[in-house]
Amino acid sequence: MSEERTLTLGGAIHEALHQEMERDSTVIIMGEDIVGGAGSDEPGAEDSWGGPMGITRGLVGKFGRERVRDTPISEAGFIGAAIGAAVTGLRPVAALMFVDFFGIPMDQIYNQGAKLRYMFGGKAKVPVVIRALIGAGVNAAAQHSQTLYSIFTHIPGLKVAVPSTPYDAKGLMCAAIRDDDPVFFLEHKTLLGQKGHVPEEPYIVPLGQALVRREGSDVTVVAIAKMVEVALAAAEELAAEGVNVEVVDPRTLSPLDTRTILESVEKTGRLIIVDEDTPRCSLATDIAALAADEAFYSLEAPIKRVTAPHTPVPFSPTLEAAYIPSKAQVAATIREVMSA
Amino acid sequence: MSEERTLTLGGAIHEALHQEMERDSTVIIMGEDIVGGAGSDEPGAEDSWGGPMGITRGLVGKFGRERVRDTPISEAGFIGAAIGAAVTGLRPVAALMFVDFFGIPMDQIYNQGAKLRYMFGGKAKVPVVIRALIGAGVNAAAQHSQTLYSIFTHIPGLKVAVPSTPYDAKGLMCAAIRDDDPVFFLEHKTLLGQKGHVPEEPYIVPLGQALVRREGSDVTVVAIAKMVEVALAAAEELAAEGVNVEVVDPRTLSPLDTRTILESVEKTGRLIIVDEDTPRCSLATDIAALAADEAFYSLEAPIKRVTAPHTPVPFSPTLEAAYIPSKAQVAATIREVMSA
Amino acid sequence: MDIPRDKLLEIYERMVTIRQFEDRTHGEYAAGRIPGFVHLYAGEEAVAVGVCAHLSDDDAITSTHRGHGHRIAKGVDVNAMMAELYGRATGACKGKGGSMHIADISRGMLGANGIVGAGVPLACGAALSAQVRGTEAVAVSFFGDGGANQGTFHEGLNLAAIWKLPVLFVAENNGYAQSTSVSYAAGGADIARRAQAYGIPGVVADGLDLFDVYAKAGTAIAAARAGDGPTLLECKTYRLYGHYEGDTQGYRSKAEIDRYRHEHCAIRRFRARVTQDGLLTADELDAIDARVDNAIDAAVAFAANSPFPDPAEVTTDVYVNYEEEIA
Amino acid sequence: MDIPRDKLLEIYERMVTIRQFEDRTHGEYAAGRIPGFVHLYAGEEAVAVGVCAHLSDDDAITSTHRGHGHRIAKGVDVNAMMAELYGRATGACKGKGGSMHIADISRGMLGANGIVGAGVPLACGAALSAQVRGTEAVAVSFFGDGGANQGTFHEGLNLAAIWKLPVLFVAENNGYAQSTSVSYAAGGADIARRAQAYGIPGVVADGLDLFDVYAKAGTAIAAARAGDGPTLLECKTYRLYGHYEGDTQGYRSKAEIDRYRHEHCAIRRFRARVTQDGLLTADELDAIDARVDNAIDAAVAFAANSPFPDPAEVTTDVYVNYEEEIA
Ligand SMILES: Cc1ncc(C[n+]2csc(CCOP(=O)(O)OP(=O)(O)O)c2C)c(N)n1
Ligand SMILES: Cc1ncc(C[n+]2csc(CCOP(=O)(O)OP(=O)(O)O)c2C)c(N)n1
Ligand SMILES: [Mg+2]
Ligand SMILES: [Mg+2]
Repeated sequence: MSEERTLTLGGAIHEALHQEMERDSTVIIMGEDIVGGAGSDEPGAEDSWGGPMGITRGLVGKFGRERVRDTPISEAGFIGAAIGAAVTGLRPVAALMFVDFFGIPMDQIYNQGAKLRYMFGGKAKVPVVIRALIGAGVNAAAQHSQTLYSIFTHIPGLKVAVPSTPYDAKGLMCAAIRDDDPVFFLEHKTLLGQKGHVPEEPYIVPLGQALVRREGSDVTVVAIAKMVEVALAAAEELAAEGVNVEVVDPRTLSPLDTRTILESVEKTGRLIIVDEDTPRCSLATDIAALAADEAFYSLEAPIKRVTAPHTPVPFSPTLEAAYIPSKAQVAATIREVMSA
Repeated sequence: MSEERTLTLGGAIHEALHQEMERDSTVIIMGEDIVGGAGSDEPGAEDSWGGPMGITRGLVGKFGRERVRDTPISEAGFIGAAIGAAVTGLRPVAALMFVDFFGIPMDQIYNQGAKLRYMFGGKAKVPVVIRALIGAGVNAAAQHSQTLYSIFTHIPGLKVAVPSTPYDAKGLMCAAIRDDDPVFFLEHKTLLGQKGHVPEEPYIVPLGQALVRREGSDVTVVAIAKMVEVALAAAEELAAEGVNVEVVDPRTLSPLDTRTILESVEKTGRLIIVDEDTPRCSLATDIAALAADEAFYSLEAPIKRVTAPHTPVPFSPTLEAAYIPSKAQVAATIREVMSA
Repeated sequence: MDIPRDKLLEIYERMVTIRQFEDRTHGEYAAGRIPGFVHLYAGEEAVAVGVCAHLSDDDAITSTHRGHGHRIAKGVDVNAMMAELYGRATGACKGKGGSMHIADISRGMLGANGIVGAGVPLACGAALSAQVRGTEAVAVSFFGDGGANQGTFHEGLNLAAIWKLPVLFVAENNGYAQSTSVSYAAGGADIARRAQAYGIPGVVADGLDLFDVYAKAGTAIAAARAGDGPTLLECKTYRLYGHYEGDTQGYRSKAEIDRYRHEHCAIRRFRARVTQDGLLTADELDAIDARVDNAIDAAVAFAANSPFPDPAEVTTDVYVNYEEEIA
Repeated sequence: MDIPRDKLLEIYERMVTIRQFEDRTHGEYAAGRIPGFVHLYAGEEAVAVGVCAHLSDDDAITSTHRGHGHRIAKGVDVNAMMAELYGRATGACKGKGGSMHIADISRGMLGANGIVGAGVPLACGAALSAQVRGTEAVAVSFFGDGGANQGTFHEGLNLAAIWKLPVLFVAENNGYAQSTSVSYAAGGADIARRAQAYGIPGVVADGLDLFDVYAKAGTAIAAARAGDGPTLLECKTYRLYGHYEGDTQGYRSKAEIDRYRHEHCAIRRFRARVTQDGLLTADELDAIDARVDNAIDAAVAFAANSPFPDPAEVTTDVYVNYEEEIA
């Protein structure tokens, strides 16, 4: 029966937060309007927002305003406070809303949160989760559409999770909250409404384990977040042409499950990375470099990257469609490496 | 005669700032203590600091406090102001002091400065230069020793210059100031005192042109900033063993002169990238991915990266020495790819 | 501060243009013809117009996510604006920016901004530019009550104070940041009082009264032009629509909204005052209403009939110059 | 506020320990035995000690680049501190942090900080933790006059104000940020007045007078513990050494420094007061001087005789757990 239980990806995150807060009283959540209606006397004002996409709605009723905190618009202040709280006994989950806002609290995140443990010789732990929306696809333009996970992956001391299914979203969120290191938890805004099987009981998807979403023998396509479904669709198209595509979903970018990726490339001899982030110094280059070193002798074709262009995200639908890596681009690239 | 004229790298930057300010009255410079002694009545207080490493000392006497501005410790405020000034007719050069502080003004840099032109449909230009010290080697620990250029290279709309010689420092600074786009100008703190030939008259080293620092036929080593001298030293060592190493210095990371790099790899068939930045989603992976795609059929060995480890920069001399890529590591890696 | 007749007419036309532009955008959005995130300025017209009435094209403003009003007040063309909302090639930003990023540098409009608080340092920069270049220009930064809790507010005000920059900081206090009341999010009494921290004047204006905003902004801008440095002007105002188009507004009552839409409406108050005082006639004002109505009709038609940008445009305008083309 | 005798002795010992630690560090640095960047706290002892005298290990503090004094005041072991400055494996952070990053979480010392202003939000977080967990703990954030111009100051104070966090913000106004006078860099009068912006108390203390700091910090900390929220306490003080070791200090006169080293010296003033008031005897104080002298000698010897960390340690302590090992 539990096989049939489905939730949206957003619902899966809500459930993980709910269950972890129930399990552990040191888990708190905070962010701008994650409850909503703060300071209003209007009946029904409370919980009138519920955070980005309403994901946290309902938690205040259960856990109260002490543990479910609306914050002022002060990203450096409240993310820094979440980090300070993490060092002193809480497990805060702080919502940055859009990942594009990272430039405001970045010092707190990367110079403080990510480094305290190392700088203090291992004598601190920083169990904080930072949630943020990523991705293009809703015409939200240059400051509300980026992915940016390449930057967080670059930073030692951070971990980065990018679920592509409701199942993984719940399991990775449980893992992130229980993890003793700072974790960036990135939610692709076009995936939040996607439904999928989610067991009711809490469970863990370990940080650092990729999943082969589709087995194949001819070419490996590593795809991240929203791009997993784009890659799977392209794989279906190619199957009709007799090409057997393997699709690997890293699920976490730091730690990266290099073994699963390398084993796949060793098997197929061909590698394409599909990444919605911009191309320079990105996950796409990271995974390409990995294979060009450690799977070099297995490679039968150039390693190709299908990414966004080196541009900000444009607003207009026609431009945004040209910006986001498409099934057609992925399919064409698969054909290209197959004929190499 | 002018062949013999030498300056330190820091002196070359000073000269470029001086000459550009003389040439163009819209060039201003700003930063914390770039003059020094602000607000003091003490005789001789003025210019008592002169910015990081004293590089800007002397400019206030020539150009006055209007154009040479000490700022409060407010990196988001004054870097944002530099960007706002750049959009409205000035060409500010703002000193961030240590690049490690980027997390404070990052929103102004990447969401504003780097994107205004694009978001406004090409109807703005943002001729701002942001100077910052990079690099380990002086036991300045985790918050004053990073390189971080991989992050700026990742961002569309930014340009990134990383001179490794006094000659390039002057020419790239002149180019950066005259450029109509935002440029990150990164000064490796252990190179500032290095001397080299610098012509007196102003000149340009174009953004986007790599230089082959040493010609060779067996293996290409791409090295950045301080790593250029490490790579050259390793190349000398290998020369004695009969291995002919070509050393390529990109000089700017964005734009990246991909042609020079690819031509070198096509010639040598082997590629190593030496990069002081941390390894994930870095310039090292960026250049490796480039070659694994576009020079794939020339490659005779795995592409290797010699980088800092995925850790913050440690303080203690013994640890910092283990952190920074060394000549020995580079030499060993060259031997490894030569025997591959 | 007496306002000349011509100026009064212009002020009214701008206020009504904003209101009608926003009412129409509301409808177009609901009809699915405008994509993305849209935040409407209706209700706050007296602030943008009362302040910008003192500015010329040489003066710069920075705006917010709720920027349509500032742009119209600064004289940006409504056709280009509506086309931009529609994502068309004829838009103010060729369709690249959308509602949150409309700019017109030629008119000193340095852009709406999707990042709360980000315009404050940029405005300081425009003021710095004027100061260094020795022009008479000033800069104005508009931001919300929520924006006043950002670090950039603090840093910008301090910088402007110590450098005596010719800048006016306008806090548009509409009571809410998204669903959060200013009473919850901001410590202290009025936002204007935060000016004292930097030793600069802090002034509160009734942001629903054009005449009050006009007078107080005028004094502050004149001081800035005279080299006397910055002012923080807090305008108490109200937004008539939700935070963004789609907001269900459970955090405030319909009665409250209605009160502002009717009794406290800035446009009604302006009309009442100018007609009572015999400054303008109802007929004159009605004629403006009709003209604006036509102009907005035309803007919508212009937008709807404009082509979408060519997909190849995605890679242009990233840099002024870049040796390699962008992949 | 009367201070018990035992407490007075402890206070004196901590002040002298700071002074001697710094004097000795100055010499060790000059002799080339300490690498990296070092900022000395000598002169400001009354601030750290006067505040931390009210704290237990359950209370948290955040510190600055100039953090040796805060650490000693919070009871961190001087051997481990000196070994850390020396970069040795026995250091408080195993040699990984150095002067700018010494911490001792077990004593509530959440670290020095190389980033100006960064400790303010972290302290708010420690206070939030105490509030949520329902303990009686408070947090204290120390920062400089320069740090008060950072956005984090504004955001942290506002957050603490609206949440009534049990936190004390201590602005150590030593007149300079590097070479820049506070009179140039900070708009407004006293930094303490910035508290009004958030509706919290702002208090000025004579940072060279232990008793004044002790009394005012005591009141503020008691209020925080009682749930009455945060206070901003500005302590006017002075640093006796340069900004960093190596600073040539052209921005201030030798006469000014000498005045503070002699007439206004916080330690001399303390001695004079306690002996005049008959609270402690000169002999008792001299005995402490001698004991501290030995302790610092021992710390230097401990540091100098400790091994450097094994280079393999470079890749440990990045994560609590990470499936793949770090290359
Ligand atoms: C840095 C940043 N944080 C959060 C947001 C999301 N956001 C957009 S508008 C808004 C509320 C702004 O409130 P206020 O400043 O009062 O302006 P108003 O919407 O009331 O005009 C928020 C939180 C954002 N765009 N940027
Ligand atoms: C974010 C940041 N900006 C600049 C610096 C460089 N810096 C280190 S200490 C300092 C001056 C700090 O002055 P203040 O806050 O008054 O503290 P003090 O040194 O006087 O104790 C500066 C500018 C830094 N470390 N971090
Ligand atoms: Mg508001
Ligand atoms: Mg100071």
